[in-house]
Amino acid sequence: MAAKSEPIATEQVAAHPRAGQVRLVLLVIALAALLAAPLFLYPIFLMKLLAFALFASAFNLLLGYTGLLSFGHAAFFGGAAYFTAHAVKVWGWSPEAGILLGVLGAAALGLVMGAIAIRRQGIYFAMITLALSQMFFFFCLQAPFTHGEDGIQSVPRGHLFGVIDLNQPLNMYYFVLAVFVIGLLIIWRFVNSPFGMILKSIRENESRAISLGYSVQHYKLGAFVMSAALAGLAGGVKALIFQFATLTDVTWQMSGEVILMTLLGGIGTLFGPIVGSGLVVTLQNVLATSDFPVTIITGLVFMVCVLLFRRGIVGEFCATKLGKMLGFRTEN
Amino acid sequence: MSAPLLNVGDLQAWYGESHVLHGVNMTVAEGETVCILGRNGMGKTTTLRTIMGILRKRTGRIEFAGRDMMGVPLHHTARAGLGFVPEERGIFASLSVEENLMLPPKVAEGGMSVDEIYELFPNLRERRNSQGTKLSGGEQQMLAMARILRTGARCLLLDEPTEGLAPVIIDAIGEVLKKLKSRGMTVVLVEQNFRFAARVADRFYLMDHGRMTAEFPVAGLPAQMDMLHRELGV
Amino acid sequence: EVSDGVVKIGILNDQSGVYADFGGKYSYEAAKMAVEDFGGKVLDASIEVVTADHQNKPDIASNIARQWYDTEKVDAIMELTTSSVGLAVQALSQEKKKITINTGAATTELTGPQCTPYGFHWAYDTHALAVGTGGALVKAGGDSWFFLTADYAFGYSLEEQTGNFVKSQGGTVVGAVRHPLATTDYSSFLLQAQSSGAKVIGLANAGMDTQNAIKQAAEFGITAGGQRLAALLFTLAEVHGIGLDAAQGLTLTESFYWNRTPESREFGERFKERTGVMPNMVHAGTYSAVTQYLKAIQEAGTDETGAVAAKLHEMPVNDVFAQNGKVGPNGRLIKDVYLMEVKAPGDVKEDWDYYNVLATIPGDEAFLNPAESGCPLVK
Amino acid sequence: MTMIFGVPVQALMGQLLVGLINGSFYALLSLGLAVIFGLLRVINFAHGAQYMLGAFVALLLLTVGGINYWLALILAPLIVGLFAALVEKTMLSRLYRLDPLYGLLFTFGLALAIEGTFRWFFGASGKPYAPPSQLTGAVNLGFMFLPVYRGWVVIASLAVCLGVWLLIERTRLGAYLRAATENPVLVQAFGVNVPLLLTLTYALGAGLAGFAGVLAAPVYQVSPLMGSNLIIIVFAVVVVGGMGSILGAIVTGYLLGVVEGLTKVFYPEASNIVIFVIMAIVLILRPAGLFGKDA
Amino acid sequence: MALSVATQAGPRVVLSARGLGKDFSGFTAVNGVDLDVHHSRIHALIGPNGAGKTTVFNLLTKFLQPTRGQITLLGQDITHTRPDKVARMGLVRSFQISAIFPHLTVRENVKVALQRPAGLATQFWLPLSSLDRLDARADELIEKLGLSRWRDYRAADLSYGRKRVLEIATTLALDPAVLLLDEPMAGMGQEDVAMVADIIRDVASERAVLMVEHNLSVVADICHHVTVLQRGEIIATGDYATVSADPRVRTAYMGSEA
Ligand SMILES: Nc1ncnc2c1ncn2[C@@H]1O[C@H](COP(=O)(O)OP(=O)(O)OP(=O)(O)O)[C@@H](O)[C@H]1O
Ligand SMILES: Nc1ncnc2c1ncn2[C@@H]1O[C@H](COP(=O)(O)OP(=O)(O)OP(=O)(O)O)[C@@H](O)[C@H]1O
Ligand SMILES: [Mg+2]
Ligand SMILES: [Mg+2]
Repeated sequence: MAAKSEPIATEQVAAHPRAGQVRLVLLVIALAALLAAPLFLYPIFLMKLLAFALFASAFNLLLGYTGLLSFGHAAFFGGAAYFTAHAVKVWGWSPEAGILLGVLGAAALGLVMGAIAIRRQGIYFAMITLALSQMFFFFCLQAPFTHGEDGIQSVPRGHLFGVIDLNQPLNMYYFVLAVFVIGLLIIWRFVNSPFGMILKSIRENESRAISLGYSVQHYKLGAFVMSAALAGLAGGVKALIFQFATLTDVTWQMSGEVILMTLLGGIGTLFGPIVGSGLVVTLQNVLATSDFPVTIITGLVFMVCVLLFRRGIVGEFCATKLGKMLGFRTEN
Repeated sequence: MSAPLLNVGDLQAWYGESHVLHGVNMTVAEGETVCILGRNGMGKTTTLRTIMGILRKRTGRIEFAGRDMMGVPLHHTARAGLGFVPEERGIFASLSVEENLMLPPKVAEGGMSVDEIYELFPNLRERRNSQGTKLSGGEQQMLAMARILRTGARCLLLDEPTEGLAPVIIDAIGEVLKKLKSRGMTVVLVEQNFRFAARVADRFYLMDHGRMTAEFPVAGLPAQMDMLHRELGV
Repeated sequence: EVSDGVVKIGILNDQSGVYADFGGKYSYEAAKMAVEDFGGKVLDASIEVVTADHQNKPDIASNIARQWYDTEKVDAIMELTTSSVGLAVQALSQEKKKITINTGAATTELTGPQCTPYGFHWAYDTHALAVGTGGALVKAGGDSWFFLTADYAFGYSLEEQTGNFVKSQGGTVVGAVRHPLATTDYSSFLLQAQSSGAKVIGLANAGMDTQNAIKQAAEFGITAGGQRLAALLFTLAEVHGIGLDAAQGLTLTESFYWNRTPESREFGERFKERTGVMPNMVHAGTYSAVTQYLKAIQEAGTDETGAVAAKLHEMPVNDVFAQNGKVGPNGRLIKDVYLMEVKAPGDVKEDWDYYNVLATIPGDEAFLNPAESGCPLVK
Repeated sequence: MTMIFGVPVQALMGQLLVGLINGSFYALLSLGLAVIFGLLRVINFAHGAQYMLGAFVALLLLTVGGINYWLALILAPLIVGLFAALVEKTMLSRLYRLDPLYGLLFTFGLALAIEGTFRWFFGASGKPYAPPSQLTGAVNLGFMFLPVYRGWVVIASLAVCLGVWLLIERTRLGAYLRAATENPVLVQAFGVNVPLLLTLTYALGAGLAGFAGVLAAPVYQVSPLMGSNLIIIVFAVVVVGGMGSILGAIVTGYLLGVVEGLTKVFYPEASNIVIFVIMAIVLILRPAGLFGKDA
Repeated sequence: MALSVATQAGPRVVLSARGLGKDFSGFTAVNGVDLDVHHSRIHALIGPNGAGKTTVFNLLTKFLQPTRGQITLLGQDITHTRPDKVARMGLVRSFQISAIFPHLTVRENVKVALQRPAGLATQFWLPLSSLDRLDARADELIEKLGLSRWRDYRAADLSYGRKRVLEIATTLALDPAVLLLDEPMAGMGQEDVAMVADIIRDVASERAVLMVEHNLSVVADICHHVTVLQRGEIIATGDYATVSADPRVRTAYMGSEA
C-alpha cells in the first residue's frame, strides 16, 4: 500500500552473499531470547505480547499483502475469545478444543463479513468492515452468552491434551509461544506462495488480474478468511491467558489498535507487526497504572508514523543499506 | 534573432534516484513551433514536465520571457503564460466535460472562445454534460488541448497530442496549430507521429537519453532524413 | 509478622470516566487519609496505598489486579467502582487468596451467589437503594413505575430489585426501556416514559447517565408534567455535578452525609481541605474500609489473608462512617442508610449543604438478611 | 388516544421530532465529513474530536473569557477551523499524494490524541453548559413539550447546511476543489493555488464540526468523549448518503436521525445498530451511496 | 450480406457477436454490431474517436454487460459470463491505457500471467521457488519482445512505450485463442511499432486477433479484415482495399491520409 505513491528508488543494493546465514543466526537468537524470557519477565505480560503480535501479524497478512485495510478485525479477535471462553468455561471443553472452536468461529465470521466486504475496495472496504464489526459488537453487547459489560470471567485454563497443566505460568507461556511460532510459519508460507504472488498482482492492478483470468473475489476472500482465522487463533489464546473474554476486544478501538501496531512496526513486513505490537503493549503496561491516558501517546505515535515513517520501524530498517544487504524484503 | 521566449540550459532532472535528464539545452523563439523527436523513454515527457515545474527535482536554467522560472512555485508557472497538455491527458472524472473545459483560469486575453472550441471539436459539444472520463480516449485528448487553448497561454507544451487520434482529428489539430501560430502562439511539441510533426514544426530537436543530440530547421529536414531513419526508424 | 514488611492497599477505580467524581481520585485521597489517621504504621510495618484507573473495564481491572498481586505484593484491593469490575476482581482475588473490600459497586451479587470468603461489600448496594428511594416514593404515593435502565448487569439488578420492592409495597411496574451505557441523548427514552403515564420514572443508571437524564427530563417538561424522577443511584458528587436547579426535590439514598453529625462534619471538612470536595458515601466508605482493614490486621497480629478476613467478619465497625455496623458471613457490612431530599437552592445555608435527611433506614431493613442473600457461604 | 402499531400517535410524533433533532446534528457533522472527504479524499476520523473541541471552546470561552453563547457560536467554529488549518498545513497536507487510507489513519491518531488530552485535563465526565436565556423554556406542541433550544438546533443546522451546499455546488470554487482532489498537480499547473484551497476546505469542514459542537453543548453535557461516541454513526451517515456527496450527507443525516428515532419506539434494542444495518445494506446494493455518483 | 458469405468460405469463426448494443444512461455508445472473428486472422476495428471501439472490447470481454445482443466464444454463449471466466475460456484483452503490475519486475509480470495456465495459482502451501519452472517460458517471451535488458526492472520504471510492450508480453503469455488488442501501438516509437506488428502477425498464425488501431499503415499492412465503426454502428467491413475505397469511410475517417 505504502509503495503506491512513494518515489521508486531504482538504485538496487544487492543482498550480501552471506545474508542468508546472518538472518538465520538472528532468527535463532530471537527464538532463544523468547525461550529464556519468562525467567526474567512477568509471564502474563510476555504472553499478552505474543498474543497481540500474532493478532497484528494476522491483520498484516490482509493489509500488507492484499492492500485491504480492514477496520473490523476486532470482531474476529474478540469473537474468537468469546467462543473459546464459552466452550472452555460453560461446556468444559479442553483448551486446545476451545481454541480450535475460536479459530473456526472467527473463520466463519470472516467468511460472512468477507463475502460482503470484498465486493468493495479501498475506503469503502474499510468502512463496511467497520460497520459489520460494529454490528457484531452490539450483538455481543446484547447476546446473553457474552454477559454484556461483565464479560465471561474466570475462564479455566485447564490441561492441554489432558496432561499439561496450563495453570502453571511457564507451561502456559511455552504453549502460547508454540502457538505463536506456528501462526507465524503459516503466515510466512502463505505470503511466499504462488497464491501470495497472485494476491500481490491483484493489489497492484485488479482489472488486469481479471483480464488474465483470475477470479479476484475468491483470492481476496481466501486471504480475508485466513487472516480472520489467525486473528481468531490469537483471540482464543488471549482468552485463556487472561481467563477473560470481554467487549473491549470487539470494539472498533481495538481494530484501530491493531492497525497502529502493524503500521508502527511496518506494513507488509513479516516482523513489523511483532515489533509494533511489542512496543504498543509495553507502552500500555507502563501507563496502565499511571493516570496519564495512554491514548494521548498512541495517538501521537499514530500521527508520527503516518507522517514520518510510513514504512514503520522494520520497514525503515529494511530500506537502510544494512537492511538491504541482509536481504530483508518488504512488500513496499 | 531576438532574445528567445523560452531558454533552457543544462537542465537535469531526476525521478527519485533515477537520473533522467542529463543536461538539456534548448531555446524557443517567440511565435515558433519547436518539435522534440525521440524514441520512447528518452526523456521528452520529462523535459516538458520539468520545464512546467511539475517535476521539481531538477537543476540547471529555465528562463521564460526573460524570467528565471527555477524558483517559481508551480501555480505561478501557468500565470507566467505556459500551458501544458500532458501525455496522459489528465481529464477530471468528477467534472463534466464543460467543467473540465472551463477549469483552467484565464491567464491572458486572446484565448479561444468556447464557441470556437466547440467549432473545432464537435464531439465535445455533443458530450458536454457527460462525465469527463466517460469520453473516449481520443475525445479526452481533444478536451485536454481545448482546455488550454481557452486560457490564452503564450506558450503551449504539447505531449504527443496526436497519440491515439484518428487521422481526421489529427488533421484538425494540425489546422489548430497552424491557426495558433498565425496568432503568434509559441509551441513546444513532443511527437512520435513524424509525418504530423513535419507538417507543423519550424524546428526540430532530437532527444536521446536525456540530451538533445541534434537540432535542425524544417528546411534542413531532407538532409537529415537518413539520420532520422537511423535514429527513429521513420 | 507482616508479609514482606509492608502492608500495601490498592485503590482500583474509575478515575477518568463517568464515575470519576462518584469515586475516583477522591477515594484514593480518602484511603491515604485513613492511613495517616491510623498512624501510618501497623504492627510497625509501613502502610502503602497504590491506585490505578480501570476505566470501567473489567478486563483492564483484573489485569491490573493480577499484576498488583503477582509483581507488586499488594495485600488488598478496595473501592472497585462498577459492578462488572467488582465481580471480576473479587473472583480473581479469591483465586489469589487476597482481600477485597468493595465500596463503589452496587450489585448484591458480590455478597450473593458470587460471594467469596475474602470479599467484602461496604458502602451500599442495589437492595439498599431499592428499599430506600423506592420505598420512600411508593409511600409518597408513587405507586406506578417506569424504568429507564442502563443496559448492563448493574442496571438490571437495580431495576429488578426496585421493581420487586415496589410491587411488594403494592405498587405496579408499567414498563421499562433500556439505554446503552454512556448515552448522551435521553429525549426519546424520556418521551416513552412520559407516554407510559407512570407516576414515577425510575432511573436505574448512574453517574453521568443519570445526570443527563435528569437535565433532559426537566427540559421536556416531564417533572413539570407531574411525573416524579427517582434517581436510584445518586450521590453528593452528582448533585454537585448538575447543580441544585436541576437536582432540587430529588429523593435519594446514601449511607453517609457529611452534614449529619458533628463527627461527620469534622471529617467532611478535613476531606474538603485535601480534595476541595465534600465526601459522598463512596469516599467515606473507602475511608472506613481502609481503617477497618488495618484494625483487623492489628487484631490478627498478621496480614495473612485468612486471619484478617476472619477478624473483619467478627469485628463490629465503629467509625465516622458506620456506627456499630456488623459484617455478615457473606461479607456484607450492615449499617444504617439515610433517605435524603435535595434542597432547593434557596434553602442552602453553606457550600455543599445539599440534603435534608428525611429518614434513617436501619441496616437490617436496608440490606438483605445474609441468610436470604443466596451466598453459599452462609449456612 | 389513537394508536399506530400499538404506539400512541403522540408518542410517535414526539419520537419523529426527537429524531429530527438528532438528525440535525448528524446532518451538520456528516456535511463537514463529506466536504472534507469529497474534496480532500480524507476520511476525517478527527471529526468527532473537532466537534468536541467546538463544545469545549464554547465552554472555556464562557468560563474563562465570560463570552456568551451567541459570540461563541461564531468564535468557536473559527477557532476550531484555525486549529484544523494549522494541522492541515503542517501535517495532513503531506498525505494527499498517498493512499487515502493514510489520511484516515492520521486523523484517527489525531482524534485519540485530542480526546486523550482533554480527558487528562477535564476527566471523562461531562460539564454542563446552560442554553442562552433567549432560548430557555419549552413550547407545548400538543403532542409533546419541545424545548425551544432544540427547535433552534433544527433551524440553525438547516440554514448552515443549505449555505454550505450552495457554496460548493454552485461556485467555481467547487469545481476547482473537485478537480484538485483528482490531480492536484495538474490543477496547480493550470495556475490554481491548490494548497491554499485544500487548507481552507479542511478548516471549513472542521469548523462545521465545531459549530455542531457549540450547538450541542447545551443539549448534551460537554465531555471529551462526546464525539467519539458519535463519529462512527456519522461515518455511517456519510457512507449511506454517498461519500463526498454534499446533498447526500445532509439529507441522509436528517433521514437516519428519524429512522433511528422510530426504531427507538418499535424496537429499542436495535436503535444503536439500525444505522449500521442500513449502511451495510446500502454498501452492498448501492456502494456509491444513495446520492453518490458512481466511484 | 457479403460478410456472411465470407464467413462460410473462410476459416472457422471463434468469436462472434450479434446485434451487440450498449447504452450509457441514455447515450447509445454501441448499437447493432455484428462481428465475426476468425481463427488465424487479424481483424482490425477502426473508427473515429468515440466510435465505440473500446466499448465493444469491454462488451466482448464482459467488462461491461451488453444492453442488447449476444456473444459466442468458441461455440459457447458467453453473454452472461463473468469476465475472469471469459478470460479463462481463452479470450484475453489488453487495455487502451496500459495495464501492468507496476511494482513487480518485468519478469514477475509475465510469470503472474503464466501461473494460472500452469495451475500454480491457488497453492498457498507451496514455496515461491515452485514458480521457477516458469522462468524459461517467461524469459523466452521477454526476449521475443526485446525487453531482456529490463527483465529485472520494476515495471513502473519503464517508459510508457515499453509498458505497452510488456503488457502485450503478459497477454501473449496466456496463449489465448482470441487476442483483443486496444491500440497496442499507441505511444510507441516507430521501431517498436514495426517489432510489435511483426509479433502480432506472427502470433496470429495460431489464433484469432481483434485489434483497435489508428496507425493505418499498420492496419493496411497486417490486417486481413477491417471493420469500420462510427457512432457505435458498423458503416463498412471487408478487406482494407474495399473499406478504404468506401466513400462513407473516406469522409468519416480517413481524412486526408487516404
Ligand atoms: N514516474 C517515473 N519514475 C521513474 N522513472 C520514470 C518515471 N517516468 C518516466 N521514467 C523514466 O524516465 C525516462 C524518460 O521517460 P519519459 O516519459 O520522459 O520518456 P518519453 O520520451 O516521454 O517516452 P514516451 O515517448 O514513451 O513518452 C524513461 O526511462 C522512464 O523509464
Ligand atoms: N462508462 C461510460 N459511460 C458513458 N459513456 C461512455 C462510457 N464509456 C464510453 N462512453 C462513450 O461511448 C463512446 C465510445 O467510447 P469508446 O471509448 O468506445 O470510443 P473509442 O472508439 O474507443 O474511441 P478512441 O479510439 O478515442 O478510444 C464515447 O462517446 C464515450 O464518450
Ligand atoms: Mg512521453
Ligand atoms: Mg478506445
